[in-house]
Amino acid sequence: MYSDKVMDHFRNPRNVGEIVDPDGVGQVGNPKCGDIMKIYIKVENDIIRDIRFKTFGCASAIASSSMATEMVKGKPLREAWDLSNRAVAAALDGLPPVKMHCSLLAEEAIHQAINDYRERMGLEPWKEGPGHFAELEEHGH
Amino acid sequence: MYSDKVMDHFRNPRNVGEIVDPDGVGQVGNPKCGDIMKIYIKVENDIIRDIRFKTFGCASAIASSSMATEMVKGKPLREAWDLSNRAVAAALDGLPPVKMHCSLLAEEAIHQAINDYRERMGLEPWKEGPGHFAELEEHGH
Amino acid sequence: MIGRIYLDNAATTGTDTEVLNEMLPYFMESFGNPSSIYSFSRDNRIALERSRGQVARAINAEPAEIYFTGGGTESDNWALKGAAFARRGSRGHIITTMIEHHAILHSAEFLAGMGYDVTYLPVDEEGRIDLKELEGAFREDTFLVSVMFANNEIGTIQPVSEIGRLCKKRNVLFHTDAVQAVGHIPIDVKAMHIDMLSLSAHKFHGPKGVGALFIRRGVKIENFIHGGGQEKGRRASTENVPGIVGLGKALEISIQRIGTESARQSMLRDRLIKGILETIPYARLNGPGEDGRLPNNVNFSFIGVEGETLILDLDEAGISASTGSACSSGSLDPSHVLLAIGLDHAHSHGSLRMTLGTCTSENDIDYVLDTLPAIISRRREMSPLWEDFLRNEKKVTI
Amino acid sequence: MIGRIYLDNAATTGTDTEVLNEMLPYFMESFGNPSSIYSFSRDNRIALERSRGQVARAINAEPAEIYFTGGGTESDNWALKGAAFARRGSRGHIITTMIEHHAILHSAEFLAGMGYDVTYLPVDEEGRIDLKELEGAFREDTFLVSVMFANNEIGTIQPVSEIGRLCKKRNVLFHTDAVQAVGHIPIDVKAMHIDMLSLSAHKFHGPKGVGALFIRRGVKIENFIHGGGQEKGRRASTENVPGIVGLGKALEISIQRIGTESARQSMLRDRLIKGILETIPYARLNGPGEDGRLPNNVNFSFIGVEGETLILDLDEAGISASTGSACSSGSLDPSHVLLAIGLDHAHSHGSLRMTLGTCTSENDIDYVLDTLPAIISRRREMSPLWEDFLRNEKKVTI
Ligand SMILES: Cc1ncc(COP(=O)(O)O)c(C=O)c1O
Ligand SMILES: Cc1ncc(COP(=O)(O)O)c(C=O)c1O
Repeated sequence: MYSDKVMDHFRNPRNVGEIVDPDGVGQVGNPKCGDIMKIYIKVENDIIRDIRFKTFGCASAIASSSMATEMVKGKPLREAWDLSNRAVAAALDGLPPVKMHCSLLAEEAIHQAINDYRERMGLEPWKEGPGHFAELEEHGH
Repeated sequence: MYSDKVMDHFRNPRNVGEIVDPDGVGQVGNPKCGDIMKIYIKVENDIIRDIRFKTFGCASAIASSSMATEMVKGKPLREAWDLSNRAVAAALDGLPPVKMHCSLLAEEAIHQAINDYRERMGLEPWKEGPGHFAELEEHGH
Repeated sequence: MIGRIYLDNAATTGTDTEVLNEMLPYFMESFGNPSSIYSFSRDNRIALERSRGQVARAINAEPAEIYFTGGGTESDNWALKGAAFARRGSRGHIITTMIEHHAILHSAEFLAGMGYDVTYLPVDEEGRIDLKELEGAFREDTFLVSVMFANNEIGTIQPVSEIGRLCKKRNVLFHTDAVQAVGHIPIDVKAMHIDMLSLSAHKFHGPKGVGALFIRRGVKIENFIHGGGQEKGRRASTENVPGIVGLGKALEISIQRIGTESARQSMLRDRLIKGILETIPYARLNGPGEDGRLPNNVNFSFIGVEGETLILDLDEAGISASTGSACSSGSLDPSHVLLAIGLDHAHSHGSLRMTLGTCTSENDIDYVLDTLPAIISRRREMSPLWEDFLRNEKKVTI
Repeated sequence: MIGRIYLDNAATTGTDTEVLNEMLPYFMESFGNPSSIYSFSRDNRIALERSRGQVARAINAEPAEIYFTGGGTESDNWALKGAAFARRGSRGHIITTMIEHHAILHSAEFLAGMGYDVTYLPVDEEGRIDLKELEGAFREDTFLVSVMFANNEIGTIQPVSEIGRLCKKRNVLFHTDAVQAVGHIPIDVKAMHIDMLSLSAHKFHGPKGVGALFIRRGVKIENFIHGGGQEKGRRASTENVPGIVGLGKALEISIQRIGTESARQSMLRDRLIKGILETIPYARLNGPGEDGRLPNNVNFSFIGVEGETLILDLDEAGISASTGSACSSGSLDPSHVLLAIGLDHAHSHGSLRMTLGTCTSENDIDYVLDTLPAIISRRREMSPLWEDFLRNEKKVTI
């Protein structure tokens, strides 16, 4: 059912825990769907220096959280924002179709944490969807 | 499915064949039902001296013919007339429910042969059902 | 007589040793529920999918298009009722034939009782439908055509590709009951434009009580057995893993030897047919001659002899054969198939079906040819029907 | 860890050696079609009837009232749809419960889609229906009540005799899905006024893919699988002789040991329940306490831990268990049974079902009690839901 990568990240999740004094926090999901994901980030120079998560949910939710945090750790915020759920799933060697929403949860939680950070910084939150690319482009040039 | 008695009478039917110069002949059934039974009798002093049959039909039709002819051979006509299909089936140690009609065929063929004989003799044919008992009673007293 | 000669392979076959050996581990060692997520059930899930692949390859389908069922009858019921009930409120029209297996006929009757219209196509004297008749039978509201691939009594193979083409042109679902064909003659659901196909494991040396329905991707039919989410939510019930494994393996083996076996059995079939025609007067071959007939099917009527007596006499001689279809042998009705090809009742009641298999040898055929004529003539001698028949024949020939 | 500890006996069981040995001759030696009339099939017919007798004795029915099917799901489908379709034109009303197996629920939904009315009775916090509610639910046109004998998730045993009495008084058919009960707790269809009863062989160490429906003599329901004349014309398809033989034998064995096994398993069950309640904080037992619960069923919710993670962690520790019902484990929905007994979603998603069997030992239970607490606390530590729960608990308890 699950790939070895999923099972590895489920059994030994990386970056589990909390950050006592985080720069940003994101929480998505609810008990009704059976998944809740909470992500803490520590940011320095627009770079994610540390990241921790807590997840209630199935194996793929936990593995997606673990993999996603690995993938954005040490990355600039805008790169982290661009991490797609498909990339997370691919890095896990795939997820069963019914479980794809779990990887989406990780993407959303990271977005929330980043925007929570931006808001604390007094910055305009980035927008979901293709809209945010425009702004990223601006930054890029 | 079939009792040993049925199989014995099916495999080695008694009284098979024709009588060249019969005193009575009865034929019942038709190809549509899948059973045809033809019975020849030779009568002396109201007693069935000889009886032969030919039967097209399933194992129970053949076995019923064989058993019925055995049971009426040497018997007075009125006793032969009274042979019921249940008695034939019982003598065969029973027939499957769907095959009970085969024993009825034997009863009917014997009745026809007897009435054929009576008509040739210029006698009133006996009637099916309880009606004929009345006449038998008369004879008896 | 050398052992028992089993000539009823169309009724059922024994499970191959190799097939049974594949099944055995799934009864006691690897018995987990395939829907369970723990590792103990992993082997079972893999075994299920392997079998699905084996079935798919055998008929040129995709694995995802194969749904396992409890047998050929269930597959037939599902195809008809599933297509009918998928229409919800609106009824509609089904085309089938007069010579289908009872699994189709009685499902169709059930639907007719619910307000669906059913057309039963007639067949010619060899048991084949007329494509023109089929074309003429289509209506605005025809949603399903169900024509069997090959007939279980007389072995007639239908023009399946042509039927498929006609249905495709009209956008009407085409189901075929291929229970007698799968594993015996080549089938290609893609090339033949088949939308649904029924098969049953015990007809090709797999176990009883397991079958499959091929449902082309995109074809929407209502579920038949409602319940849990097995078979991608389309056929509920804990999967019969040993049975499904046996089905796949048996079909794989059958397909491997399909060329040699169908040639070998056709040869034996023709030898048996020729031998009977030569030695038994007034033997009537039912179904087509050499062409368009299942390689393993021989069916004769012997006027004047009733079918059951034949079976029992052959049984005493060590030969297992059948009359009409196995499941109707308890009934008094003559075969609906033989009536449909135009036989009178006398001939319909006197049919003998011998269906060859992988174990049938030339010796077996010779033994039958040595044994059968005496049985026929003995029973004919005590048959008033034979007497009448001969009398009429003489009248006619004078 | 000593081998694998299998605690998912409600999902399926392995086939007993003794049972498999009884089945084996019917695959290869005695493989004839039981409907065939030649002597080769005689053993098969006898074997079928022997099994029918074994099943009948197990539930105090007559052999002629037992019809073999392809499993518990088919039996459930047949009972509901057969009773519904027997009414022909007129629809009508069915009463069932909110905690039935999907085989019943989805069949009922299918019928609802066809215009039948269905009432789903609620249950109390232990999963039992209220007889008063049942009485109040009857309508003029109620023709069927279907209430499961014992629940597959939480083990609740329903007041079957009382339900039977109520139905009898009103002349309404009473069907019970006894798939989890047969072979585990005593059943008497006569004393309990049961009209139809579903059972499935693989739940009591018989093979998968075979079951039975008890239909009281005189009860007229429409056929479900239409076709040949098998099972006295009521359930078509070539009989799965090895499977049916296995069903009968497995049930005979289960009934022989039902007293000792149910006592032994109840004892282990209570030990497991007690141990969990003592060692794991905020463990919630789902279903009734000791009384009115299947001897082999244990079901807990651990707030803060999702079910699938539990199953996989236990799997790594060598324990096979389940969450919700096996067949819905691929789905994302929380158990409808747990919601029906009033659990919130957080608890419903965190259930663990352990179902004991004849092979379960005291050592197994102790091993689970040694293993489970650490798994729960590790997963809770990484759960934001647990964090929230504790925070609220503290607020509440302050
Ligand atoms: C043509 C055909 N269709 C359907 C069936 C039914 O298959 P099963 O008996 O496996 O349900 C059979 C055989 O009995 C058959 O020959
Ligand atoms: C209560 C109940 N009913 C019906 C079924 C269905 O039985 P089967 O999977 O054998 O079709 C099950 C088990 O899956 C069950 O537990």
